[in-house]
Order: sequence, then structure tokens, then C-alpha cells
Amino acid sequence: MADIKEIIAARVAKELADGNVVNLGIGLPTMVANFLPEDVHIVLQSENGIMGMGPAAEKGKEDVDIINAGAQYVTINTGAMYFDSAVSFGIIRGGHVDATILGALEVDQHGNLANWIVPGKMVPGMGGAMDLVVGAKKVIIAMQHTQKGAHKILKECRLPYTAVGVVDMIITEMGVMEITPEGIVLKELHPDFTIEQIQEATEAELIISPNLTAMK
Amino acid sequence: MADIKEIIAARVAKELADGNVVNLGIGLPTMVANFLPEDVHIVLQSENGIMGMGPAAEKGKEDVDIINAGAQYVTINTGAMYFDSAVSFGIIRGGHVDATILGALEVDQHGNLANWIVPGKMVPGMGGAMDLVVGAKKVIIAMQHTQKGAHKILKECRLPYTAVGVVDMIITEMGVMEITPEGIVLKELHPDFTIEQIQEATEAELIISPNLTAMK
Amino acid sequence: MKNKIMTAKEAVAPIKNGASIMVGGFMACGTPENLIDALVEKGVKNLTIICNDAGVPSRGVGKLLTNGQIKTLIASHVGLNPEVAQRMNTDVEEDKLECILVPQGTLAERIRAGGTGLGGFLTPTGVGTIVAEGKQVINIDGRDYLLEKPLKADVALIRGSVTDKFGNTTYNATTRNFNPMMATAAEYVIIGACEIVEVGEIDPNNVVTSGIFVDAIAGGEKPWQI
Amino acid sequence: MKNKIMTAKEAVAPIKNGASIMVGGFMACGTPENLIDALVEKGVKNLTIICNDAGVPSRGVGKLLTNGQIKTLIASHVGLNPEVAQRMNTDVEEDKLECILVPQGTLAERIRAGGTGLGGFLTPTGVGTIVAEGKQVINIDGRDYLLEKPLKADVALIRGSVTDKFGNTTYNATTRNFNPMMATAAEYVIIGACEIVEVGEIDPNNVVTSGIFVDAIAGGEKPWQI
Repeated sequence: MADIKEIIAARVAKELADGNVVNLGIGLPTMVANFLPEDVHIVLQSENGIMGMGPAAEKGKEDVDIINAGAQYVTINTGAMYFDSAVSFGIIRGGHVDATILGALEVDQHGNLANWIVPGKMVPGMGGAMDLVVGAKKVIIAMQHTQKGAHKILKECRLPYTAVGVVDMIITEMGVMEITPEGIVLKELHPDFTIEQIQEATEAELIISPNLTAMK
Repeated sequence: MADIKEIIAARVAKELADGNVVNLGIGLPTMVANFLPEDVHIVLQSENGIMGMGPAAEKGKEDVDIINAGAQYVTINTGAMYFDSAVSFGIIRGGHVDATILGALEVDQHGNLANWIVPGKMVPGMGGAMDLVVGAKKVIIAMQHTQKGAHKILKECRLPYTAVGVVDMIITEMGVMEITPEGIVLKELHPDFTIEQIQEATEAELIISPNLTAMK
Repeated sequence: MKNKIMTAKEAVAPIKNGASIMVGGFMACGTPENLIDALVEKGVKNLTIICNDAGVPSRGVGKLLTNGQIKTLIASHVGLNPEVAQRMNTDVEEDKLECILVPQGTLAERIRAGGTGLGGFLTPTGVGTIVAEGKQVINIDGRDYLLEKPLKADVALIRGSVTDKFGNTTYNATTRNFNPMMATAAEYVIIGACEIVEVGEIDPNNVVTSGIFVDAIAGGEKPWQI
Repeated sequence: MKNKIMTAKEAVAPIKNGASIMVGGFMACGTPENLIDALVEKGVKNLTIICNDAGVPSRGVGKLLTNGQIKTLIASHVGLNPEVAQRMNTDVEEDKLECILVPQGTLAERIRAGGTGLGGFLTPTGVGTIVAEGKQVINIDGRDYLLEKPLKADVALIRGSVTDKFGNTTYNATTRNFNPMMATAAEYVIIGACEIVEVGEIDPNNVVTSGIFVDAIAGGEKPWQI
């Protein structure tokens, strides 16, 4: 079995179309850019003030005035531009970002998302996540299906929300799920797992799509 | 007697201090810039997008991309900048303009101002006037005391308001008046007129300042 | 990259009768005249035009007014185009113009709110005036404000000074005015450009409007005399 | 023209104990380090710091935190500075940090509202979350929004890349972030500049912050490594 993160990132990449404006969260989501087909060029938005972000800066060639939202030194692509944080979140909140891809601590069958706080334990702050998931046209959660065996895809989130009813799609190493008014629909199942296994790893009840296919 | 407009503009100029950011309305207020002392440099804001506006462009040397809010071709001073209309009115509404000087159809003893509409007759629109008088730190009305003999300084405005309780000062060819919670206080009287004459030309009852001086 | 360069005629082709159209410019300084001309030629009617002002009869949105294409005009100032008053007061029902006047700062901010996903904003401008009619007044820390709502449109006609082929755009001098906000607040955005350059030729620090907002680019604009 | 050029020490001299201070920068990229250092040396305490984040212990506002000068921190993200959690949870009452977390877009917009005279704005961000606690929810055209209020401060510490002697300022690359809004929202604004040039040297089309907002300019900044 290939690296779990690569499986997820590769599948997420298929959701992106040529010309899409995309905001990638820190960590796994950042890997998505590596799996885009040759003919698909996306425009990466970084909420600290870049439209048209490029790859990480080469060691020794960093321009310390150019960072991404994860405080890593990055480059920009031809045709990029910089802007301030009010403009940046105007773009985000205004619905001009086609997709945002980020991780989750918990996501539930109503599309509610929790990914910014574990009260009493971890209080890093929401950063731009609350604006991103409310503003982006499509919210894709890319994450490992469980956290050390514990459910992350729940009937109801237990942690404080990042936002309510915003998640469109969940992509894990086990499958591809869409949030619908009826609940979570399993659209694709990874060949390494059975329906029983993915259901067992999921607290929410999965609706199995009549057109269920294999996740590639 | 000197030209009435020049008398008014010259007196208004004395209200401006070195470094002040000032927005001058169309017409008489524009003349104020000609009466500033040598050591007083003000920064003119034009609401269509200039900070640091200069004098009108010389005939034949116009840059048609540079106009003022009255659609006249103008120049800019060294150190000027351009901005969009949202930024421009952010500066205005945010209290960063020290003084706005503009004309009035009517102004009353409560500091209410009417200068944008005569229902059924003249409906030019308020342009930026409503924002300017609400946002500027000091609102100076510079106008002829009466309109063909009819009162313009009233007990209560009869025309629709531009804004409520915003006028700080009225400067006419007859005198200098301040709006206070008690009413309109006559601070300076032009030597060509008597108290009786200015009162007769004013519907609102003038409070005569105990320190009344001659308007110069 | 998708090709966005086309003629003004091609660029305005998708615009339909009854469309709402934002038009950049302040007294037509910064208005894309070629795009206006193409719209006049196309002859679409019953338009809602959102523009700072009504231009003059021979310039800017004034041409659309003269040609009888505007049903509703949302603007802050219309005093320099005498046709506005004539059409507002006409007895010929089909020629009648509805004119909605909005304070200039509020107009700019409403368009910005439309483009940036805000549900509205609180402004002190217009409190106690007829502008406040029908609007919610909210008191914040002892001061009254009007709740003003966002403004969006089907189309925006933008005058760019320099535009690259992706649509990244800069505006020269006072042509900037309403253009940057309008470019963010419409479904279909056309740049009428004075100069079209290759992608990458504009310093990333100086781009004002991102190409992500731009659907079509037509050249041939210039700094027009008012 | 009034001289605004001075040392960092002179520039921070008017800042008092208990002041509220906006500090530009995103993970200290775009933070004026010399001004922070001068503030550390001055040793003023009980500060309210408004900044996107808490920097790291050795950079940006992190230095003020390490030095025990911050009483309240208003930020969107503090996870990369472990001292924040330590000080929030300390039992030593006088070391205790109050940390108010605000969504990043809302923080930027609240500062903009403070600088532009708005009484507040309606944002969809935070609806249904603990961010909404104590805030008015207003429904506009069928969608719920939070009413968020403006944010202002006594002082703003701004990192400019190029600043002229009047204070007109540009920001290079991603150092722009919160700097432009903060420069409009404080009573006393200091630019920490990488390069100081004569008035007129910056293209009027490219100035981002107008000198009218600027009270003091100190040189000696540079693009600092995080």
C-alpha cells in the first residue's frame, strides 16, 4: 500500500480543474499540488497575501519577504500578485476561491467541521480557517480516516465548531464521501478496504452510493 | 469692497493649519487654496482618488487620466498618491480629513445642512457630500450670506438634509459664525456690516460673542 | 491558460436585456468607452446601470442613456448630465428612467461588500436624512449608523490602464476610482484595456486587480478626453 | 513639512504603560523588529497587543511576550509560540495573559472598519461557533451574519519596505499583510522602514499607505529571517 498521505493527496488532486483558485491548508493538503495532471494549472491563494503562489523556495535561495500561511519560505509563479489581509479575506469570503482543502479534528454528517481547538488542551487559534470554510465554493476535508483508531467522522461534532454545514466532501485513505442533506454518501471505496471496514471506522452512518466505485 | 467670494475664501484660509488634510468643494471653496500664507502647506484630498492634489492643469498640458471631483483636469504635488473610491471614502469617513469646506443651500442653528437637493427642481445627487460632512473633523460652510436676499441661515432647514448636526462654522461675506449647543454664535463681523444688518440677513437668532471682533 | 483576449463586440456578446451592469469611472474618467460603444451597438435594453455618475451625454454611461438602454440608474451624482432629469420626468412611460441616488462613499463600500462576501456594513453617512428611509438604524457605542447592504451585478465593465493576458490589471492616476471594487462584485467581468502585456510584466507588488476576477479582455482603450 | 525621521527609541518614547498597540506582520514577516526591540528596552507594561499571531519567542511580538509586557493579546493564531499557552495557564496572577482569538479575516476587517469610520460589518464567518457568543446575529436576505465591531488602537507599529520622508509607504511581497489597515486605525503611527527615500521618489500609483497617517519614521529595518 502506497503512503497514506500520498493516496489522499492524489485523489484530492482529481477534484481540481484547470484554472481553479485553490487554498491549501498546512500539511497533507500542501501535497496536493504535486499530483496535478500536466494540463491542469491551478492558481494557489495563500491567505497571508499571495495569488499565484509557487513551490517552496530552494534552500539558500529564500526571499525572507515571501512566506506562505504556514510561515515557510515560498516562491511565486509568473503572473502572481501580493495583497493585504483585508483584500485576501475579501477574496476568500467573497466566494472567489474555488476550493479549500484542509484537515479536520472532527467532521460530522451535517457538514459541521471542528479543526481549531481542543478546549483545555490545544488552543492554537482558528487563523484563517473559519473564513476559508465559510467562503470557499467547495470545502474538501483531506485527512486520515481515524485518529489512532478513534472516530473523526461523527454523527455530531463534539469539539467546538470551526463552521456549521460547510463541508462538501471528505477524502481519506479509505474512501471518498460527499455530504448531502440526507447524510454522508460513500461514493468511492479504496480497494484495500471493505464497506464494513470503512463503516466501522466511521461513527456516522454511511449511505452507500448506488454507483459506488473504486477509489484510485 | 473686494470681491465677495475672495473675502470669504481669504477668511476660510485662516482656519487651516500647516499639514492639514483638506477637501475643498467645487466653486468658491476651491479658491481657498489661493489665500494660504507662504508657510502653510495643506494636503488636498480629492474624493475621486487623490491625496496631494495640485493646481488646475495648464491649458494644453492636461493629463486626461487626472481629474478632480469636479471633473476638471488637475495636477498633483510631489508626494501625492492615488487610490480607489473605497479607500478614498475610508479616509473621509474615518476622520482623517481635518477640514471640509463646502457651500450650502441652507444651514440651521442646530448645525444641520442641506446642500444636495431641491425636490421637484434640482436633483443632482449628493455625490460625496454626505460622507464628507459626516467624516471630516471640521465642517466649514463657505457661502454668500443670502441667496438673492432670501435667508440661507435658518432656524430649521426646510430642504432635505445632507446631514444632521455636522456644521462647525459658517463663513460668509458678512461674518464668521460658530455652531454651538446654544445656537449660532457670531464671532467676527465684517466691517462693512452692522450687527443689525447681519441679523436681518439671518433667520436664526444670532448669539453675539462677548469677544466679537472684526472679520479680516 | 484560457484565452481571454477578444474584441469589444465579442466581449459584450453574453450581455442580455435586463442585465445589471457596473461601469467603472468618475465622470467617465476611467470608463471603458469601447465597451460602452459595443453595448450601444448591441442595443440591449432595460439595463440597470451602477456607476458613480451619469457621465455626460457623449461620454461614458451617458451614451447608453441617450440611446434609451437604461431602465434603472444607481449613482451618487447625475447633475452633469441633463438627460437624467429629462428622462426621470418624461411622460412617455417606456422612456422613464428610475434613478436611485446613493452617497458616493456608501456606493463604493456597498460594491466592496458585494465583492467581499459581507452581508452589509454600518455607516454614519445618511443618518437622519432621506437616505435612511427604510433602513435599519443600529446604535454602536452611543452613535447611530445605517445598515447598508451589499451590491452585486451581472456584469462589470472595467477600464484597465495596463492588463496582462491573465487579467492582472493596474489603473493609472484617477482612473482607478470604482474599477477595483466593481471587478470583484460581478459575475462576468470585462476589462477594456489601454495596454495589454504578457503575463509577468507587471510587478506583483503593483497589480491592483487579480486576473482571477477577469473573464474577458478587450484592447483599444485610451485616456479619453471628457 | 514636519520632520518625522527619528530613532526607534525616540519614536516609541510617547508609548505608555497600558497602551493598545497594533503590530503589523504575519508570523513576524512584515513586523518592524527595531521598533519591537525599542519597546522591549523601554519596558512599558500591561500592553494590549493586536497582531495576527504571537510570532515566535525570539521574533516579532513574541519578544514582548517573553519580556512580560503583554497583558492582553488579540490575534487569530498563537499556536507557533508555546509561551502563549504557558502564560495563559500560569498560576502567577501578574504573569497571566488574556488571549482573545479572532478569525483572521474578521480581524483584518475589524481593523479596516476602525480606520475607515464604519460602525461595524456583517460577516458570515463564525456563525454558529463560539466566536458568535455575545454577538448580534442579523439575517440579510435569508442568510445569518455576525455583527462585528471596529477595532482601533493607541499606537501602530508598521514595517515599510520603502518609505518617503512624508511617510508614503510601500510593502514588499507578503510583508504587506496587516500593515496597511493598521496604519489607518491608530492614533500614533510609526513606520519602521527598510529604506527611506525623498518625497516624490515613489510612483503615486504604487503608494499603499499615505503619509497623512504617519507620525514617525525610523530606519534600519530589513527583511528579517523568521
